[in-house]
Amino acid sequence: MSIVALELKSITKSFPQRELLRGVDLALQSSNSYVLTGDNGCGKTTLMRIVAGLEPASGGAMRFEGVAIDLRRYPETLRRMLVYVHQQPYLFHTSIAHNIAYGLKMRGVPKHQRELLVGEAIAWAGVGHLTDVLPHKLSGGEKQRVALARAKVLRPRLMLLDEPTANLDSDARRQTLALIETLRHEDVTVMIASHDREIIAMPHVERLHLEAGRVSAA
Amino acid sequence: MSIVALELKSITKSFPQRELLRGVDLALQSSNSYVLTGDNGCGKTTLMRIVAGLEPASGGAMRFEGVAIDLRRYPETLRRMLVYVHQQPYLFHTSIAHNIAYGLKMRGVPKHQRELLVGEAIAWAGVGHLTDVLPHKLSGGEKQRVALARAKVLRPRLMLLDEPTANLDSDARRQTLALIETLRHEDVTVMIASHDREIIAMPHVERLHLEAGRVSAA
Amino acid sequence: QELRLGTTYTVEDSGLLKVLVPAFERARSIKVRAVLAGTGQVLRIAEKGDVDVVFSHSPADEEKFVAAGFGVARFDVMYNDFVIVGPAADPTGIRGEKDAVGAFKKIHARRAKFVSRGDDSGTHKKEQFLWRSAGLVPKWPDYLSTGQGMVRVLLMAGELQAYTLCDRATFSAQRAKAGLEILSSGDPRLRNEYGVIAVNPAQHPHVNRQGAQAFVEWITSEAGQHLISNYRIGGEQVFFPGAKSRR
Amino acid sequence: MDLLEPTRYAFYLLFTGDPALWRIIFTSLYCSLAAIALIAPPAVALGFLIAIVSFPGRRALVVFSQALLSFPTVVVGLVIYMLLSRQGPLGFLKLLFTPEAIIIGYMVIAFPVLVVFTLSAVQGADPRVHETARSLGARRLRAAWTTLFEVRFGVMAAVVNSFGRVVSEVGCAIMVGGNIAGLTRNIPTAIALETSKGEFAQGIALGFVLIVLALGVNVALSVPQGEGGMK
Amino acid sequence: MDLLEPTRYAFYLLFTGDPALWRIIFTSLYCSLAAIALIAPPAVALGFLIAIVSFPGRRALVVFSQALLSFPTVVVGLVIYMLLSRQGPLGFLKLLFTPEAIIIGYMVIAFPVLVVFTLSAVQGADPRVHETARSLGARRLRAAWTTLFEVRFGVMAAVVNSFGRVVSEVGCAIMVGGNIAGLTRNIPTAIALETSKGEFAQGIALGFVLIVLALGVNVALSVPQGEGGMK
Ligand SMILES: Nc1ncnc2c1ncn2[C@@H]1O[C@H](COP(=O)(O)OP(=O)(O)OP(=O)(O)O)[C@@H](O)[C@H]1O
Ligand SMILES: Nc1ncnc2c1ncn2[C@@H]1O[C@H](COP(=O)(O)OP(=O)(O)OP(=O)(O)O)[C@@H](O)[C@H]1O
Ligand SMILES: [Mg+2]
Ligand SMILES: [Mg+2]
Repeated sequence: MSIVALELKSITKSFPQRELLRGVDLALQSSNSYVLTGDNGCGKTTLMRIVAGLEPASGGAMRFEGVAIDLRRYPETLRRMLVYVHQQPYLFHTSIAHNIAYGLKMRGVPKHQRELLVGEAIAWAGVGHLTDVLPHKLSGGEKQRVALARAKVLRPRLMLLDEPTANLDSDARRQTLALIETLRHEDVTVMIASHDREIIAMPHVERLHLEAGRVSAA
Repeated sequence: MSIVALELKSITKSFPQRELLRGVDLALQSSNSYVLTGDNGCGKTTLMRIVAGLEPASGGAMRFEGVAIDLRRYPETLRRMLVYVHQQPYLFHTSIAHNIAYGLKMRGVPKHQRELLVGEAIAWAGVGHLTDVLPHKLSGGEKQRVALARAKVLRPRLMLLDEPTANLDSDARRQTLALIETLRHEDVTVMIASHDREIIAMPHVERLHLEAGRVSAA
Repeated sequence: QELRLGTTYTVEDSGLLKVLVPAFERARSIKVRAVLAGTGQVLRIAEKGDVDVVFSHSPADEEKFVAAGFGVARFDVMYNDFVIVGPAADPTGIRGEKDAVGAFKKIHARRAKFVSRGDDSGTHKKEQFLWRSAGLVPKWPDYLSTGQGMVRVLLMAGELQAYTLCDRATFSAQRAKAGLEILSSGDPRLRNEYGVIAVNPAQHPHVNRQGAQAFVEWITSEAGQHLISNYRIGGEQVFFPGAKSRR
Repeated sequence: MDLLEPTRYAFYLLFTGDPALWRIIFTSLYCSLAAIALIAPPAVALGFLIAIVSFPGRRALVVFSQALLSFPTVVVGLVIYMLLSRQGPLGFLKLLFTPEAIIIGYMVIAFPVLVVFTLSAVQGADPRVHETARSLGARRLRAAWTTLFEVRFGVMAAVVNSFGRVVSEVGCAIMVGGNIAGLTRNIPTAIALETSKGEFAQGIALGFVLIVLALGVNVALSVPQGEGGMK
Repeated sequence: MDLLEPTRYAFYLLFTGDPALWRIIFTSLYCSLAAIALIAPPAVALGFLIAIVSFPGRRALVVFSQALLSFPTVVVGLVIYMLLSRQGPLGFLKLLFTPEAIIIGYMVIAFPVLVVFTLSAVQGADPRVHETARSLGARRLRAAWTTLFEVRFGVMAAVVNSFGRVVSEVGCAIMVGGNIAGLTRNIPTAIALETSKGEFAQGIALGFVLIVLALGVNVALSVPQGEGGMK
């Protein structure tokens, strides 16, 4: 029994000078993992940002778990159901723990539970020895790990990961692959934009290819 | 006849809370290519930034092409001989062409020659169709390509590339590998910090490994 | 060489300065730069030699200024008078009171609203003199010490429907706006004297001695005095020539 | 002219608790802090909105707000005076020549300052700040708060600047407050008075007192400003 | 009180080229623009330096500069007056009651404003800007210039703010300029004069004239400010 988590219908995006997305049709099955490939600048990031409600589409329709989403008035509830991790993540200039706790706080998770979850996430990201370092001092890979942990801890219905392994070392990359595997079993739908061959080659990960403004299964 | 381009002697870097580099010894032969590997946060970026004069070392000595460099009074002339490309490059909020021309202007390259070189570099980076897009609107991969082109056009004696392929698609990655190959023949020494297996596996690229604050050939 | 004339806002506000300065400039071919400031401030900058001649109305301070050697001599130029003004309703009943000190006593007795300049200006000095003459210390909640110029104090008094002491020229000019009436006037103690002083070249050799001398001579001369007595605000004469034959 | 003596005397009065001086200081602080506290929230919110929402005429609005920084405070005072005057439309409130009238004037003066500098701070912020907050589930208001917190250095500079503007201005305070001793006289209007009396040294001494106070307020405000914004 | 009539009259004088009014406007613009042009380069440079160089006491210096924003302009005027007075140490320059004296005062007033807001803008800049410039071979000065150009929105806000401060202030201009008709009378001191005469409507009309001028200056300044800083 496969439910459609996300459905996109002829999503377009154009700039004054060019048409980037020319009608993207897409259906992500619930609890499946997808990798979105395509050349630099083909529109992967843009597509994910549209889905996450961070950027307006020029046209098209979207349904999430069967419900039609008005892309011009992106519903607040949907924001709580999915999470987008930037290609170059931004960490708030506070502390690693505060960064990871942020989304939990927004969801009203009580303090003691939050602390537990944050502790686990910090350990997962392997930055336990850096808790008193200001987040913007972290190395590229460390930042990416923290951002991943910050998203993972929210257990959303849909995760949009933009090049999550770009700066990761081999350990962290392996761990991320494992995370994707785990999420599949935890009923989380995952879409990853990536150029990483290891991710593209993963079993149980369906490949979507974005080219000339359209998505095709590859 | 192999000349030493860069020599580091017991470079250290410590923060109040921890010691990151514990005595890095290193000798890069002129016109050779090196890849620096190591876990996230092991200090690759920090080491390259010290060499580029962007960050002070806590201790140690450096020689460039035989000349001792005072790391506390980093010489201006050296800045013109090497170039560092950030792990997450920054493009000035002007135009792609201005970004690529910047270093050339600093070196007093005359306008007509500059225009020629910039044109070539834009074509190399594959962003010819984006010349009227503001640089900060470019995609992650496009930014990285422009930053690479911006450095390449300067033909420095030493290039320090921090994860240059992290966001690149397969074409651009191939092109970058080709660039590294070309630079080797053009008498440019290259040091690359990378987790990219393709780069690590390149022939003619010597591998250096940074672990526990020290560098070893691997 | 231009002449720097230090004068108070009251002179400028009445519009008289705009008549006197061009006339003097034409008569003596001397360019005048009028520096405007509060009374105390004018004397202070004159003391430091930053103006050449002073035209103000605080006789006591002016005498002190000359006595201290900062000025050559003080000459009377003109006078008008102060009037005690207040709301038409006149809650303390001083209307028609000829004795200014008596009027002040009544105001004090009723603890009526009174707005004071409170800025050590000639007007304020006069007010203090009247309180002293009445043997009173003006200090009650509705006695407001404001530290502002005459017009603003008059308008404040209008806003608050309070009493105040005002020179006739300013009152004539602002009567409509203030919405107050003259309730007591005519006491000889209410006379408001304007004087002119050339800054002492012995103290400040750089001052424009000839210019200052010329101004003092001209304003106390027939021509200057004539201009003053012909000056009108709304058809009313507000300044009276007061130059005695120069000693 | 001797500055040392009056300055020493001013601080002597300060520390011996001279009630007249302390009353002046209190009025200065009360009016300026109350005005900033009241106007900062809406002004900062507006500056934030102008920075992140793009709409036609936005650029013109920004330039216009900047031009408002050149509006002389005495003119603000004049307009408010006319509104609060007995014959004015708000005369029935009987606010003229009260500290509350000064507060109203200060709010008007501080408003464009806060808007322009919040705008400028948010403008300079990384757009990912707001996006990250939204993407992690923050509602609009909360995301705005997070963004402002990230650029707190700039926002506090806006607050500090608006405080500096109002606490040192004299035109509006004297116009609507009336410089009444013991009620609406504050430090700048007291300085104006000393100046008009020719007591220049006294005026300067009061200026020093104001600077010391401002320093205190700025130190207090700089605690939340923190090192966070420092890179 | 009728505002329309005096305002219409003020603009009528403006367009019919009333020499007295234009003289006042000229003095306002000349003094404020000259002062900003002279003081902006060193002040911006200092703000930049404080932002990027870290040294002990830096934080205290920042807080102190911010406190200087609260310094009443009339006190600046008093101090400069005492320096330029014939008896003062600089009396021999004969600058008192000249437009040049006003320019000096304006420079002093604008200085901390420019420093604090340049500092705040540079502080908010991405540290990679400076690094990228240096790494591409820019010398210190050029890299500083590049950084300032990247945060031009903030730097221009600093300039615009300092212009707004000086062009609308009255305390210093009246103190060192003397409010001399045809020489040192500018728009705010003319407003002060009108106000002291009770001609409130005239004062407000002049305020509108000033706003229109400021708008012109800001539009001119906003051309280099550009959309670049807008995200
Ligand atoms: N305002 C604009 N006008 C024109 N083109 C724009 C504008 N903004 C963005 N673009 C272009 O649209 C494309 C957006 O690409 P996007 O970031 O979605 O690519 P991507 O597939 O994620 O690439 P990468 O693999 O490099 O991350 C880029 O080519 C960018 O230059
Ligand atoms: N002020 C500081 N105090 C303590 N630790 C710091 C400070 N600044 C940076 N660090 C730490 O020093 C390390 C710097 O690592 P660097 O950026 O050089 O790593 P890297 O090898 O480039 O990693 P990556 O592969 O992720 O890019 C990080 O672990 C970072 O958290
Ligand atoms: Mg992308
Ligand atoms: Mg790194």
